[in-house]
Amino acid sequence: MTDIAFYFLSAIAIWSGWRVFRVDSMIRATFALMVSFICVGAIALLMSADYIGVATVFMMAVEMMVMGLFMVMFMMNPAGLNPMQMVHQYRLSIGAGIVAFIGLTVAVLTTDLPHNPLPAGRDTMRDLGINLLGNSMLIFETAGVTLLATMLGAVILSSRRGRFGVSDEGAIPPGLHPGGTPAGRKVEEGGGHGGHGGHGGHGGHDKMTDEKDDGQGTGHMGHEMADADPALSAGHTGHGGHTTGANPEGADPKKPKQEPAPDPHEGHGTKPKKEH
Amino acid sequence: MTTLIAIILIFAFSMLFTAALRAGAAGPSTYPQKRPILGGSDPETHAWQRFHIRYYTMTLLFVAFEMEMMFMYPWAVVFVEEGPKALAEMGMFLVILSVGIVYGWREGIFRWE
Amino acid sequence: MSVALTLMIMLVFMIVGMLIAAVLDTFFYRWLAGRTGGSLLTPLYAAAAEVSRQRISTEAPDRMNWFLSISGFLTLGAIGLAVVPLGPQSVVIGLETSVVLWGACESLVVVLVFLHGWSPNSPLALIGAYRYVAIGLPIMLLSMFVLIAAALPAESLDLRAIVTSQEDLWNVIRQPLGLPLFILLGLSLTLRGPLDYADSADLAGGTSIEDSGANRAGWQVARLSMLIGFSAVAASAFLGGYLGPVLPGVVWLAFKTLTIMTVIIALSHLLARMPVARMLGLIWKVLLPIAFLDLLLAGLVALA
Amino acid sequence: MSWLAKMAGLAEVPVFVAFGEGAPADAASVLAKAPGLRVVETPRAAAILFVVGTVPKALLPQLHRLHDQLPHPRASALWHSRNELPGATRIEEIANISVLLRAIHRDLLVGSLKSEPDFLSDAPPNEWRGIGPHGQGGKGMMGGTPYGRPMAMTAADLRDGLDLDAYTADFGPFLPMLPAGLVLTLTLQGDTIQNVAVAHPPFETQEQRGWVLLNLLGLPALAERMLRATNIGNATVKRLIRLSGARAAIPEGLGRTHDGSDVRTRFDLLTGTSEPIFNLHVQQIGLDDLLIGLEWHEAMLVLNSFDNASLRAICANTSDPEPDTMAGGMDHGVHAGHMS
Repeated sequence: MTDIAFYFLSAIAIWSGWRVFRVDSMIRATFALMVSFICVGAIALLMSADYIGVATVFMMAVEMMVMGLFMVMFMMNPAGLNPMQMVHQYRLSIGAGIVAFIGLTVAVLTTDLPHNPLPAGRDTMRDLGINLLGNSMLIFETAGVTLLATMLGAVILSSRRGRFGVSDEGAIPPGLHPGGTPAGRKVEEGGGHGGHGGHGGHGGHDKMTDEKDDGQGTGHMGHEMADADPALSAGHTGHGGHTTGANPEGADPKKPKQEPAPDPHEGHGTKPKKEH
Repeated sequence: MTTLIAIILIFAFSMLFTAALRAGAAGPSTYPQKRPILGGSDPETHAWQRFHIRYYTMTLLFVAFEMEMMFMYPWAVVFVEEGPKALAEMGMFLVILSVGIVYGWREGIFRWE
Repeated sequence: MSVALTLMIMLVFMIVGMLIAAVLDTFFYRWLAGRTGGSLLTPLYAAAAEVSRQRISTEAPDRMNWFLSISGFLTLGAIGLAVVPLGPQSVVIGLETSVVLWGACESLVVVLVFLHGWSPNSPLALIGAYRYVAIGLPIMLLSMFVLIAAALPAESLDLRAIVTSQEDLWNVIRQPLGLPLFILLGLSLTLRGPLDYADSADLAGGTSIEDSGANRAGWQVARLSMLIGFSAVAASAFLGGYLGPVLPGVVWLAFKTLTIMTVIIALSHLLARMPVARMLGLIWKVLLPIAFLDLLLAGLVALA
Repeated sequence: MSWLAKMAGLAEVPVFVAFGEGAPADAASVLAKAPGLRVVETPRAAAILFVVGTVPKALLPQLHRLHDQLPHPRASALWHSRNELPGATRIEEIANISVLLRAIHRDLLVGSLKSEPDFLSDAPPNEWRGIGPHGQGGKGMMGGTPYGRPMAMTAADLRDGLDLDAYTADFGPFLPMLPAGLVLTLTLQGDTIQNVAVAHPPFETQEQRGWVLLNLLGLPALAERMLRATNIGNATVKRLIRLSGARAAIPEGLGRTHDGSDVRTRFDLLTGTSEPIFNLHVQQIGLDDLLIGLEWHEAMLVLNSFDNASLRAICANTSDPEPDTMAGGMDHGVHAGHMS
């Protein structure tokens, strides 16, 4: 019975994990991943790791929710109304997938896994708590400091009103002497829109005029991802940014040419699905 | 195991119920019916968009805080047993994290940016 | 008692509870609005009328998630009730960590309400969905703090143990800040009154603006199920659940659930809702420190 | 399924009200008092479209679209209206409203009255079937008209400068939270208003809209009580409003005009909880000054805090959007985005 449940849950976990890369909608991808995690949590329940299992569901629901918010916020075509290819660098990713699979399989098969079944009715929660307050106390408190650092980092990187003023203007580095001109590069004119000043090559802020054009006109995506939240882009494993203006069709000749920017996400773009 | 079975049963029952509600009056929707509600006006574009959330910094702070809460559950179980030591330790932990909240407050992340 | 029997009792509890909740809601609304006459069974009739109307889909909706959001919300309310012990030996989900499981349900509610607003591809529904997340996420912290505080004297995260730990004194007296904070969460989970940021009037119905026919009926039923599930959990964590003299445990639980439910319904009609940015600030700057205080007091009381 | 129809027939009739010009000032209160009716906030929940007053010619396409958004079985009714709607029942007397609408609802449910067909033809807004490589009408990532409509495109935001999608659409004239007749062309990023233009001003009416504010603050029961009360400063209503904390829920300084009044003070006035202590004057202020930079809920509160004459003056003051609206928007944002 437990075996059946295990295989059933594993199958759903793998299937929904695969769906993450096949669906077009960011929201579906996000929550497919959540379903996958929920199944893993349920498997942990089967293994009498109650707390780990339920906590996985708890955490993943929240985290996928937040990830979904950011995915929709920064991804082109977030609802997948036009089908697209979630996987980029196709050959490389297949290769990487195979290598990772073989590596993990070998690791699992060759490791001498400990075998000490828990006596029934053992209160694992209590053990965990005692450990947190005993041997692992330093780890526990270090985690607190690490989380604090995470919070501060997230706030500093993504909040508009930062220590150096509003980030639109605050992106300017301070002068070498008090009140002096900003050190380093020149500031763009009309910096009121700025905030992505450091990422050069995003022409055409007069986009209001071509808002209704058919083309995509969305070459800024990668920049914003970097601007607003580098911390999170790490969470978007795999489908990070977009190429700038890599659309073969629908490019409007009237539009200011988008220069490909030297951008950390370049080459990671989600491309329109190939025509069959 | 019983937990899993119970949850799956409840979920299946809910799905059946929701599907059964739909069994009644059917009929496909026409295009004029499908138009999203804007009080009679016709939207130009789809509503799905790169939705500009105004509280994104808050969500990041929240995720970090949530992570911390996960440590508190096992702590609660042994609290009475360990006594003042547990109180002191968790107090320290919470104070460290409160610094994060106060910092966020100072930076104004609880506002609609 | 066997699990199957408990499951049956739970089902009856849920259905009767939903009916009573709907009637209570109608009654309270009418009383406050000064309206007289009319049957109190109106919500039942309204559901019948709703089911016999057409279910309209929008232009390019996410049909699967629309369906799942409704049935999932219903499920979560039912799971809330399932973790609640109906008597000393009878509970459907008897998990060592049932408080954490309920926490997982809370977080999934945010996901599902979001999906409900996302799926129809309609602007006002979308705004409701995103706005709900802004409040739905941080308000969960309050619930985690007060439930952890309730778990302290029980030395367990099992709702059964939390109920038995209240034999001498209910948590509502021992931890006076807990229940009010938890009820705020209930208002948010059931999308009601001052914390209804999803389905509110300024968005002409918010996430449910596009729901017609079966979808509308289903969503309302799901909201009611969450009201029952939440009230039962609150009654167990703070009012001693099934504990009580003479009468059988289930009856006591029903009474206490009804009490919590009445409070929530009354508050939802009586308290005004503030713009979302203000509420966000209020949660982080005022309510969260109060939750800290609740935990601290609970800790000191438990050690004393 | 006859028992279902029988039960459904006992239900309150869900009515969606579309206000036109010349609607009686007390129409909302009449409908609130009519037994067996329930005014709903979205046409999706309604069985009957109830047109009060005459919808002017310019807004007839909107009325037709609204009509078609109701689920079957549906019907429509006209009151104080010179509009022509095929199949609509014309109601002459107040006393008849409830009786007639309930009869229509029952007949619809048992099938003795045929549901009204669509006014508009069953065609997508843009042809999409079979167009493009995947047959959904789109091309590339963002191009084309997938499933009939194009996607929203990016524009700079006035608050934090992110270039995310701006959603521009007309809102109204039949949204319950907007004053009757008002059609706003809003540009939204997320739930924040980036730009506003008046596509159609509100109708002239003597209606008192204090109850709308209560409804927007999440107090529908109090709103109904206010509609039922004979005089605006009813003591019980006043006490309940004070108890609800409605005044404190409104952020201070929201929607402040030159005369120093804000939504709070105007709310007091509309709900009769204070005497008029200031003279409302709204020269030189437009909707763009008031709304740009506000979150949706706040914007709705501001919009409904004015009496009809002031709102019409404000709409007249609203400048037409110019091509460089974004630059203008930045300035407005400075004094509108004051909230904490």
